[in-house]
Amino acid sequence: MIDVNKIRKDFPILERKFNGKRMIYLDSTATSQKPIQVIDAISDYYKNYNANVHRGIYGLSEEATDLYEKSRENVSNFINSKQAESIVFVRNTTEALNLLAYTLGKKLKDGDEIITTVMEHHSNIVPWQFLKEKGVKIKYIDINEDGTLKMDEFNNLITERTKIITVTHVSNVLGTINDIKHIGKIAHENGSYFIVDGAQSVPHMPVDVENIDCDFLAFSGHKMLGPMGIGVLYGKKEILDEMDPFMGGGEMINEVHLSGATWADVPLKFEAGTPNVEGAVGLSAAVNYLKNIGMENVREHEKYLVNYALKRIEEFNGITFYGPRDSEIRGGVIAFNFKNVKNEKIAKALMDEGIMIHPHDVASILDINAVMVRSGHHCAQPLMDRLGIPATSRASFYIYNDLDDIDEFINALDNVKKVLKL
Amino acid sequence: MIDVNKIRKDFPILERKFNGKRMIYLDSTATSQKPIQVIDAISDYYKNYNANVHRGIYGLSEEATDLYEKSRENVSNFINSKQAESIVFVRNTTEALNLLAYTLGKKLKDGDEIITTVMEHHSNIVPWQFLKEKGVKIKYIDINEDGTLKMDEFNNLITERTKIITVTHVSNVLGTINDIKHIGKIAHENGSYFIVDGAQSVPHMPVDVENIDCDFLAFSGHKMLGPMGIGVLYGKKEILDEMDPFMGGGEMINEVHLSGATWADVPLKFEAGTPNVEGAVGLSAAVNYLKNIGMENVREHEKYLVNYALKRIEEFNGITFYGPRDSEIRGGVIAFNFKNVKNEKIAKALMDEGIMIHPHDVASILDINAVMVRSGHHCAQPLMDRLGIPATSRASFYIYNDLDDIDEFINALDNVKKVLKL
Amino acid sequence: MTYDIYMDFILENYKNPKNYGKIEKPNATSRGLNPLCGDELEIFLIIDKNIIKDIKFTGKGCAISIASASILTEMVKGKDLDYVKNLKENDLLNALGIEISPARIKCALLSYKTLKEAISNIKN
Amino acid sequence: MTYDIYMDFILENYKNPKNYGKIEKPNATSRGLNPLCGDELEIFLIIDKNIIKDIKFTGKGCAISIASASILTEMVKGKDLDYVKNLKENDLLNALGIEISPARIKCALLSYKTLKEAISNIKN
Ligand SMILES: Cc1ncc(COP(=O)(O)O)c(C=O)c1O
Ligand SMILES: Cc1ncc(COP(=O)(O)O)c(C=O)c1O
Repeated sequence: MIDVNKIRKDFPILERKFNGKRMIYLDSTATSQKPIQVIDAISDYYKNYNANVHRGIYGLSEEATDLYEKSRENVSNFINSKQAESIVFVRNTTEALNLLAYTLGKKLKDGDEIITTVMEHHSNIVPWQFLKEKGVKIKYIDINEDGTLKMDEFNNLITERTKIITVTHVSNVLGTINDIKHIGKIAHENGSYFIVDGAQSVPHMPVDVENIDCDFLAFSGHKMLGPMGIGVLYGKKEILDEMDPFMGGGEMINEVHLSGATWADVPLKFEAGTPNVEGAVGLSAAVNYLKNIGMENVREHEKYLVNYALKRIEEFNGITFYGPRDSEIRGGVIAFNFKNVKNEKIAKALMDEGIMIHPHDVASILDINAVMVRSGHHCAQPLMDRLGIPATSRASFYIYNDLDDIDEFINALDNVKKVLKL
Repeated sequence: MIDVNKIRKDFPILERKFNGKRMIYLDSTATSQKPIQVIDAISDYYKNYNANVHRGIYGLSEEATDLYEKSRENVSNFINSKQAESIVFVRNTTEALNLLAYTLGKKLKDGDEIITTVMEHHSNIVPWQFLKEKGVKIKYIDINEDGTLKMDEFNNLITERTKIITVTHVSNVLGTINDIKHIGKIAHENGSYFIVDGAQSVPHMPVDVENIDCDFLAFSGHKMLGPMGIGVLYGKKEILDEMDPFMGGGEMINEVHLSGATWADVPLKFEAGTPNVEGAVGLSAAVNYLKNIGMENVREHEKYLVNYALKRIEEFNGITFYGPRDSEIRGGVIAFNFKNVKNEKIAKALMDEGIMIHPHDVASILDINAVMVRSGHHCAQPLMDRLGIPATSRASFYIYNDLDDIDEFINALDNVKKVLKL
Repeated sequence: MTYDIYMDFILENYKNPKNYGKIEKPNATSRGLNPLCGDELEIFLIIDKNIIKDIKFTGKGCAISIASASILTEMVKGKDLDYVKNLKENDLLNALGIEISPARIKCALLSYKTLKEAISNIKN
Repeated sequence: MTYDIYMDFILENYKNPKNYGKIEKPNATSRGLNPLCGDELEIFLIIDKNIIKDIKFTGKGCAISIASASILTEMVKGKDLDYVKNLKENDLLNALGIEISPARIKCALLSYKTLKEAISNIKN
């Protein structure tokens, strides 16, 4: 099992106190905190190795290039990709998905279809909605009451015009772990590209692109202990090879003349401009940290936490959570609302939504206890629409959280009612 | 004047030795080194303030948001932009220019024209060449023998179909400082957008967007002492307001529903996904460092260095440099080649180019003396074509360089001939 | 962050907001939205000879946004339009009597923005 | 980085490359490009009954790429095609006898790549 006390010592920020209280960080789904190993890797890079890469002949630039490409290999191994060339460094999941929407989207025609789901993050909806302008149709798979996908709908909605199926591996609100291997089979039998949004899976469980057999996988460094400003698009090499570039500029060309240009090989074809070497080096340090713990252990730990948290929430009077109860198909994230508070003196204003305390007030009051949760639509408004609520509060867990944190969280929930005098 | 010895102490990497020799870093045009103040700002951010921004209610997220937005204001002031909303954080100059090529480009029609120059970096050529597909024509302003732009050609090439004029402020090869204020007037009289590539000016001289009156200015953090992975697109607010977004996802929306989405206000409209808060904070620390020195002083220092270096090069037997001799219109960058070496035993292979020693060999041999220069086409192949050469070596200067560095550089040039036994 | 923003004055205005409800035939109205959290507010006005004869609001939102709508509508009821036009954001924040953190400022000012919008398009 | 890559053997092959020039009617030829620096190399071959009867190259490039082309063409002249097919990158690097840094490896292997390309499309 994971030794949380040992791990916490690696995260300087967790020593901060708020209102004299130990900080309880329950917002890793938004962004994770960083271990000193990652922070030091960044400093070390700038103190000893910084240079522009690829075109430099001098030794320092070779060292920087080497660090950058070794980071690529490390990330490649981490998701069991067969070639480092499959790893394109981007800024974040959002850029990775936009890259795909722009490049794959360019080839789509009036009447072509994309299938996605109602539980997607805006990053996996809005870029595809851009394509509506040219007549591309977007179909959304609905969810069951327990927050799992209606898997039958894939076969109902898919047609020969379905060129792309793009699905999140883990929902950042419901926590649902989707059966992407199965969805991938449906996609490939139909000859559709299969894209996986791995923003909430790669940081939290073993992810094996060979096993999933996805064509593309997108994820963000900052959600997996790495720095901000670095993310990854994995793509099958033979598909990347055939694709047009996204952005133009330095590094991504073979030759440029006034008359036109030809492209470099993948992955450089997709990495226009000076790359974020620091980010790649930092991400690689994060990968090493996670490998050291073992992704199986990370997953087990979060299962354990989410089980305990759901049990405590169920015991708590008046809280509803969203998504599956079964931790086998649920990641370490719990979106919830206060409902059915036994008090007549409740704000009329929320009654019609069946929510008794607005998530903003929940987050504000939890913060008084140094318990940090997110509140809002979590960039998943279509899912909020589907659930018929304007917003939720959300607690999420990572390797530095333990049962104590959950107890503090539950205590703070009690305080919400006290502060609001309910 | 600048106290280089004091400044150098702030740059840990400069303490490194190569082959027992002090490192002479002459490649700041590719990327600058980082002072400890920037490195520490990054560590400090992760050790104390890291959180996702904008949508967080808890105090830590407010602190991170505050740091991010204060960084935006600081960058805004640095280039004398009237509103912080004019500052869009991107990855680098390349992304800024691609953002413009995609969004402004979308409105262009068959037969519309863009004017740029033969001295541009690939980042200001390739994104515009993408638009040729839809019939957009690109016209290139030529250069004079001294490496200045043929300013008359603007009036010759401009037509009512010219929608965009995009020009580099300072050439990364010739060093030429273009009269962009004048070019801006020509653009605006014609009703064309005026874009300035500030990658090589903002780090090295005072740049005032109000005075230049450009519509857009693009630059990179990593070239101005800041971290990699952060760059800036400045845009006039009223133009940004009217533009379509570039990437879709979190942060950049107002509302998203299955039927479609509406956009957030600028600058968030252009910042899809989790932003690089670390990058913004690091860039802000870099801006503070530069402000402390004073951009007038940075410029004066580089003028002084380039004057001395050109004098030494002129005295040196057999070296040609490219670009203006007058340091008033030249930044701190010198691209050069060995020519006319008085030796019959020279590689036949290069004779026809008039270059006697290949820039790769120059860079390799300088590196033996720990003198780090770049060699190649410097992402400016059209300019290489125009100059009729395959490549150059390039030395460039910044605040941590001094006359000693230039002397070492010249000594190392002497060594090139020795090593090659010429 | 302290408990101060949930002092009794705010909680009362949240739980039993003043002027909560609709006006059937308003001659000024506007709908405000806080997209970050999905808060919605609708304000209805009856204006007669430059005087705000009646004002009501409906909507859903957090304690801060509902309380602020309650307090704001009380402030302006019976006043003339110049009073509203001169009203500054800070006047409302002062009336709330609490210190609002940056993250909650949008909640606190949603009613203010919606009211300003409403009186900018008055029907006769 | 040391001076070693510019040892005499390399310099000689750079300054007076073997097999430098064109062949008028080659039955195999290829043009190689090192886009990072603009180096260009063209290789011309006369192949008869599987034997490389003649080989020449022209081009412009750095000391390493020119020397390597000189050395490589010497290595394969008179050999049969199987020899070339079995030739590994390391065989050429060993023949150069210097330690090549990653940044220069493309220079050192340009001739190798170009030769392999040439013999993959032999005309009769
Ligand atoms: C003039 C100019 N424009 C654009 C760029 C591209 O900058 P980046 O690679 O940071 O996007 C450079 C960098 O070399 C440059 O010198
Ligand atoms: C499922 C999912 N997809 C995509 C994203 C977007 O990630 P980023 O903001 O790093 O681009 C997130 C982040 O919240 C997410 O949870």
